[in-house]
Amino acid sequence: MSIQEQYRSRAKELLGEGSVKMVIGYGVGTTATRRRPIFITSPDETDRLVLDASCRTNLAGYLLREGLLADQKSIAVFLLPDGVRALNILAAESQLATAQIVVLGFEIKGEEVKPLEGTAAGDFSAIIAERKEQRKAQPSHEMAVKLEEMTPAERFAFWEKEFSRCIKCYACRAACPMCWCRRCVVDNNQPQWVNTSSHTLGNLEWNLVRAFHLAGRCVECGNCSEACPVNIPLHLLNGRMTDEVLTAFDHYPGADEQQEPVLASFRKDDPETFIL
Amino acid sequence: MTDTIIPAQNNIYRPAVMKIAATRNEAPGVQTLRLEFQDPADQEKFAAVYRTGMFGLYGIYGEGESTFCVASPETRKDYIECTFRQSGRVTTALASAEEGDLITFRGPYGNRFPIEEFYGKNLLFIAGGIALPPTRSVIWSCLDQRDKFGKITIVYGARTVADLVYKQELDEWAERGDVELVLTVDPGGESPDWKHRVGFVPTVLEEAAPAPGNCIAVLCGPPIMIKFTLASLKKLGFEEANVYTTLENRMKCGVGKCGRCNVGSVYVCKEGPVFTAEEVSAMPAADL
Amino acid sequence: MAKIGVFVCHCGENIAAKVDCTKLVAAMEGHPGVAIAHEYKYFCSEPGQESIKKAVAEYGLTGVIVAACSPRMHEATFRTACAEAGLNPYLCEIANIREQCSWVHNDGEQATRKAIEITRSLVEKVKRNNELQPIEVPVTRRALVIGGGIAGIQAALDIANAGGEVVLVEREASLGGHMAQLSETFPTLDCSQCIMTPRMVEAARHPKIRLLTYSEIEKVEGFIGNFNVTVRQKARFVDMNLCTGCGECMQKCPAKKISGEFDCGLANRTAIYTPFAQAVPNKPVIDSEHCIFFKNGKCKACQRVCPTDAINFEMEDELVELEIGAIVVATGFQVQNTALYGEYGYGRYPDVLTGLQFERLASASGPTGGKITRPSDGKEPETIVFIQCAGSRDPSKGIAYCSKICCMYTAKHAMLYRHKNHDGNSRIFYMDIRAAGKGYDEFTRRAIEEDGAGYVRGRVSKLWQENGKLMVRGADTLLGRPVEVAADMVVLATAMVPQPDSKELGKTLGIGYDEYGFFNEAHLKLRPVETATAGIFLAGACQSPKDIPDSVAQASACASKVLALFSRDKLEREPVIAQNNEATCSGCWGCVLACPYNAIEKKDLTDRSGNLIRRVASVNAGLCQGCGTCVTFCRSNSIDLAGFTEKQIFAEVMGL
Amino acid sequence: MSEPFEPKIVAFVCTYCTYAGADLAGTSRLKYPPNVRIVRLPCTGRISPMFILKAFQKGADGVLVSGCHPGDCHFDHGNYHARRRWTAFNALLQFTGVPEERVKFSWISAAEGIKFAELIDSITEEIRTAGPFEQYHKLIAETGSAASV
Amino acid sequence: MTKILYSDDLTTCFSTWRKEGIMTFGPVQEAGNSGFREVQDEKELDMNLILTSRTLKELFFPRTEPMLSYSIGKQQIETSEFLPSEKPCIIFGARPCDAAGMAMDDELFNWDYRDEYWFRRRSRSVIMTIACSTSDDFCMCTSLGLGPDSAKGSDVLLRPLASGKGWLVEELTEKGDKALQSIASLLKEGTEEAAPTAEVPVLFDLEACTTWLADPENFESHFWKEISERCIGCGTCTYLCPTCHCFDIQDEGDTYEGIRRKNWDSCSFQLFTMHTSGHNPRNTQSARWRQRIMHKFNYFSLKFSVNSCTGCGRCTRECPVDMGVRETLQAISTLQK
Repeated sequence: MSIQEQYRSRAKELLGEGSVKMVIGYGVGTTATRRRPIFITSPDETDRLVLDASCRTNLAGYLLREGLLADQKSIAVFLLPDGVRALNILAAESQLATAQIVVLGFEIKGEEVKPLEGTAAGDFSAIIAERKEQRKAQPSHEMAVKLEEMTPAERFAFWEKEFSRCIKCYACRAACPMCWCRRCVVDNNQPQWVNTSSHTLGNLEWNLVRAFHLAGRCVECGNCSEACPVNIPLHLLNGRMTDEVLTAFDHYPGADEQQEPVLASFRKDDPETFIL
Repeated sequence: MTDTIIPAQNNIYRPAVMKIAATRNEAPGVQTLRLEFQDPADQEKFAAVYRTGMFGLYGIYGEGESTFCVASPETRKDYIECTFRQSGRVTTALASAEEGDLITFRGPYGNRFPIEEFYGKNLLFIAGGIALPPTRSVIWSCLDQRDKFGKITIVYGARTVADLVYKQELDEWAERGDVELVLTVDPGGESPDWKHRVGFVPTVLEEAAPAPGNCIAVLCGPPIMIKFTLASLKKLGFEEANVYTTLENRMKCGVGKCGRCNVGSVYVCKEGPVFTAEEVSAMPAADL
Repeated sequence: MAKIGVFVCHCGENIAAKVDCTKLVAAMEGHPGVAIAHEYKYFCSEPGQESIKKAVAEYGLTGVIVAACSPRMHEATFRTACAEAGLNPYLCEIANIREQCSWVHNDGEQATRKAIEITRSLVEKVKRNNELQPIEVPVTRRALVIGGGIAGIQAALDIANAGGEVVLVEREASLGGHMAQLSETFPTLDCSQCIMTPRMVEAARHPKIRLLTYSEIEKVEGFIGNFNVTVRQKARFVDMNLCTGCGECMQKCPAKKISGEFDCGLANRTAIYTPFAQAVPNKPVIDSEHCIFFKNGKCKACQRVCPTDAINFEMEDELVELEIGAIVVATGFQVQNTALYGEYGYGRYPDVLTGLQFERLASASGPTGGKITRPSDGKEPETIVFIQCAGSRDPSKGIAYCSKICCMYTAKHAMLYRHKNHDGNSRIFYMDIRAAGKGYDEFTRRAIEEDGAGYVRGRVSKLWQENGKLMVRGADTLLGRPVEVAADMVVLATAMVPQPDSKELGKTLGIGYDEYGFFNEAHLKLRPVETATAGIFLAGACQSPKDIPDSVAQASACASKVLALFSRDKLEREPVIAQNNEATCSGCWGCVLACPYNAIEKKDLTDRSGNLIRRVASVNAGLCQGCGTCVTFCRSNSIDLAGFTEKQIFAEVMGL
Repeated sequence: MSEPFEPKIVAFVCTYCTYAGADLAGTSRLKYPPNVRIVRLPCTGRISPMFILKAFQKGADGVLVSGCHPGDCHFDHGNYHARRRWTAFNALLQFTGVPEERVKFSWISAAEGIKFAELIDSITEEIRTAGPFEQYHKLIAETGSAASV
Repeated sequence: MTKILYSDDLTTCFSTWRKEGIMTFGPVQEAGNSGFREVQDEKELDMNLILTSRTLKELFFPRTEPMLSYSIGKQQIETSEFLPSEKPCIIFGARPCDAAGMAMDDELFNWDYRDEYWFRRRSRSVIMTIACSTSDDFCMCTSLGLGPDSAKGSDVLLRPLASGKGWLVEELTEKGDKALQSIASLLKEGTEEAAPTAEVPVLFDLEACTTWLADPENFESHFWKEISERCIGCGTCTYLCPTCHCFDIQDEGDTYEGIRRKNWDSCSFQLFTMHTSGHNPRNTQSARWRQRIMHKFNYFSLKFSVNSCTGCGRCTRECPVDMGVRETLQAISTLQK
């Protein structure tokens, strides 16, 4: 049985026995390689589910749809390991209870899709721990290396150009499973900390604040870069933040659902080389 | 490539500057400002255009603009009065403005109450809470030419006695003799010396039972009150076509461009804010 | 727009000499929202304050800026003045144009420009200030006094005698502190123990005082009127209820050669011991570090002889939780480690002593019964050299301050020596004689004139042993020639230093301390016994070197502060606290985690029928101290800090 | 000849340590350049990264953020939280090309008037040497023009 | 006999215009993203794009635009205006769908009260559109009653030559004609054939859709929730739409002076219609998606007798969750049958 079939029947089973009220997964999209999120509530519809190497979107954010989890019923969701990490953070930040979530975990290696053992968020701790080590060992993004080698003025110029394209559609925010604030800081107009206009200054402010707010929370799922209609390399910013919290505080975002937010906790011996 | 700055004669986004001639606290968080144009040309333009029911965008540079009705009547056009509740960024700034300060004004925009069509008819004004200002504009427009109308009844209610706005004018109307004023507060909102009604507006209205014949009703209030009061009016025999109300949607431009205020195909800023209940019924209820 | 009044203070010449105040006033007058701008020589003076009050009323001001000295000086003064004029005090802000402007810049023009910008940005801030109402909190009428020396005992007794409850915590096994070690005290030469011991007993027996000896402060939480203090009562291994203080155990204890702390190493003690004969409580403790049982698992001699079975080797430290309204810190001092002065040979030569050791020698209750003899051979010294400022006033050794008491006690030592040994010679090397105090100068004079104290103005450069004598070489700077004295004993007037762990205690209490570890008072002149943390007061040498009269005076001052606090049912606290916007809060609890005071609680939002809608953060106004750490964490800007709101700071920065 | 460049520096400091340290510099009559404007906050924990960005928007050439030494925070651990935030935000600023000399962080206690004065001296000099923060100033200037026809 | 502009002459063509003080604009690709901006010469242009990622509307309705500047003094307010100059502009290489969008938005911005900012930019600009000879999976102009060579909104239409060496030139408006006069010498007469236009399949029955949408019964249909369930409410579709014109007015600056700006806004955003009271007429994502579709295919045409969708396909092409006008109208079109 193909992995897609396995997961379809799994979903059918879950819906059929009533253990979940909905399965959030992937369906066919407008073109052959496009996948779109779908919401299945009946066991008869599970054959609409698709699982292949094009299923890359992190679906965790849909779990926070207003009222979706309010009835305490369970929901199954297709998640890559990064998605499970996102789920852990959502739980750690009290946005949901993992007990309500059935994880249909999978990973993509090259073009191959592999199933992941487990159903609860906590079942994936081994693979997440493994990912943490991989992340530590992982060489920086090629562009990030180039950036680090530049002079500050060159780096500034690079980002100035990238940010100058930002149209402030906030697709990055909308696509991000971690952007669930009831009111985003940019929507607070008393005071208006972040300039809402999409001039480069306002864009710089927005993108810095977003990256900062994601420091230690970004699971690097790629939703934002993917959503950005003007191709700003947001993953570089978020990746840099992840590097920092990993090296400075040994914090791997979403390691487990008890993890304390890195910026709301501290150690007395945190490094501080830059402080005069 | 910077654009050169060329002043335009008709830049619709350029506001006029107005001076606050007086401020008045109406109720907790509710204030009235009396404004005077600084440039006589602006005053002239306003006087030429303004009719009761129209609204304006009141602004403070650095904070923005906020939309509310012109609460003074078309019969008194040498100033503008506006009444607002402090809630967002602009109204907070406006609320902290003092007499003598300058603010900005764009407008007047929108449609109006067809007051000529009310000539010879009885008038029933019904308002709730902070929605008295638009009604008040019509009330004064009519009282300033009192002989053109029949019986005038005003039913006004607020949550508590403190929340009643234009308290001085309420006294004035009560004393005039040619207006029937029914005041009410929600149960629990009365003060020990409250001598008027206690109860919700629709109930009080039904008890007052104004006759629907040859009568125009002007109804302003929060959506929930409008809903129940309309039902009461229907019960009393009023036809929707004879009931006028105003919609208070969010606006930014005020001139039909920015895309915020429409309910269905109706742009409230251009086709409103004054509508008959009949027109409102035709709008998609879900978008109201 | 607001109606702000700007009041520019000249501070005499302090500000006006550098900042062109008239220009500053003119700049402010032209600023939107500023109704009036005035200048005056001293706004903090009575007429100055009156003029502010008058302006508030006359112009209907909605905010006040006083451009003057640091808000740490006079913010309270001006806020009170505003309040008296009917303006909410929190609508008044201070622009610091003295400490941070006129005093630190040379160029008048630049200083003026800076003063304008500072003032302008605060005008923008104050426009967004809100009226705040003080927060009322209840007061627990129980004081904690830390330290059972003379200062602590005095404070405890004063408070208790006025009816307040006191918990007196002493880390040693007995009350007494340093004063109990002294022989006779200057300038009256009354016996220290004779005046000290009765006070110790009084404190121990006082019905309002709970005594916790052999105890240390473990944790302090809460705030003025409402502290929660945890005290660690160290295991004494002697049951205080059973022990009668008969002393049998001390007789039998085989570990006898432990250097006694009380006698500064001049005598030994046992492992089970009371620090001194008049100890209060007069019940022993077991020093587990030296006890043979604790070292080898065998002995228990004390347990065998104890007639009341009071010895308990199983005893463990106990944590005592206390609810406290005010804290008096009276932790005293230590004598500086003399190793710092290798040239004086302390430790190398047994007859080089510290002043405190000399006190023990001279004390009737001391190891020699008050006879002044050399530790090395028990002989009476014929010549004693006293070296003053051994450590003090020597920045090169890290202590720049004067230890204040050494001049007096050295004079006293010379006197006591002569009283006990009429032929004795004393030579005192000194820098200056500092004898300011009632009867002090007369006292030193007497030492010189009547008791033959030989003062040599100069420093000692070298000290060595030769033919059984301690050779002291120094300079007589008055005569301008070197001096060499052959002495039998040398006494060092070592510096008074803070307790070695004072900084840790400072952190536990949340009070400031200086570079040495002496605790910081709120204001050296005007609030000398308060700390910057409300409800915590300082008495005695923990704040700076002090003699007994000063320590006692300060202790009584603390007591009066505490009693003033206890005279009220409720306290008013600064309303600078966090507030949460429940509408925008997502309940992520980052603030809960970040709050140092556990002041943020989780609150259920329910609909009309009581169903849970969601949970949001809610600030406990009693616990919040107003640091604002939560505000910065809050990504959605839901939590804000009254007095330093996001709007205020935004305006302040954008107004720069 | 044009006027020599005088940098604009904004300092965000906690009231208990660095503000008091700055006061001490004043009472000790130490001298330092008049380029710094101090914004007083209760604690470093209250200092948000947004403050830094807004200071730059107001044309600051440099920003100083300073508070109590670790362990000395009047509010117990506000500065430990602040330190983590700064670590992250500082990394972000550097990654986006805000030069290291433009944003400085320090611990200055109430007793360190001298350190305060010396630090202001040295950062003023450093920024004076680096010159105005032209790259940021350009972004500010651009807000006054439309990126279009 | 038709006029031909050869690619080889473009350099001269641009330099001629610029010498005359005309600003030249065209499609440019940068960092994998494309849009229109001012170019000094034709070499900066990317003529191979089927369609730029961002639309032509940015040139007339910038995503952020200073409208007024103000300075506040004591008892005085000074206002000055930023208004586009009258310096002529030529936009070379627009696509028919984008150009058509400008014509649609003319209706709105000139409706009753004229928006000077839009109007001035439009008045001074000449749009030279290149007909499409290729299309991609998302193009759907033909479904909207337009096509790869529609002239709507253009001042000049250029049809690519079959040889690929230039374009057949058709002037459509007086403005267009004027722009061509200055390069008259470069326009060669010839008989070369134009390349065939792209074949863009018709995906839905527009009339069936508008009929369904016009029926008030369908306003509260379940359809809306189902079709938009995965919508994440980002503004991508609206910001990349050539006709979406919603905007916000924001003041920015410090305490003393600042700029009042017109910024793009989107009906997809929850806060777009939120009253300060907290009441929100379009409180759900499905209501907002319905608004967008209704506005394009019902409200706009009721007001201006034209739909406001050009079939450029960007909404579908760029949607992070694969939604778009195309899916919705295809679904409605199926419902109708």
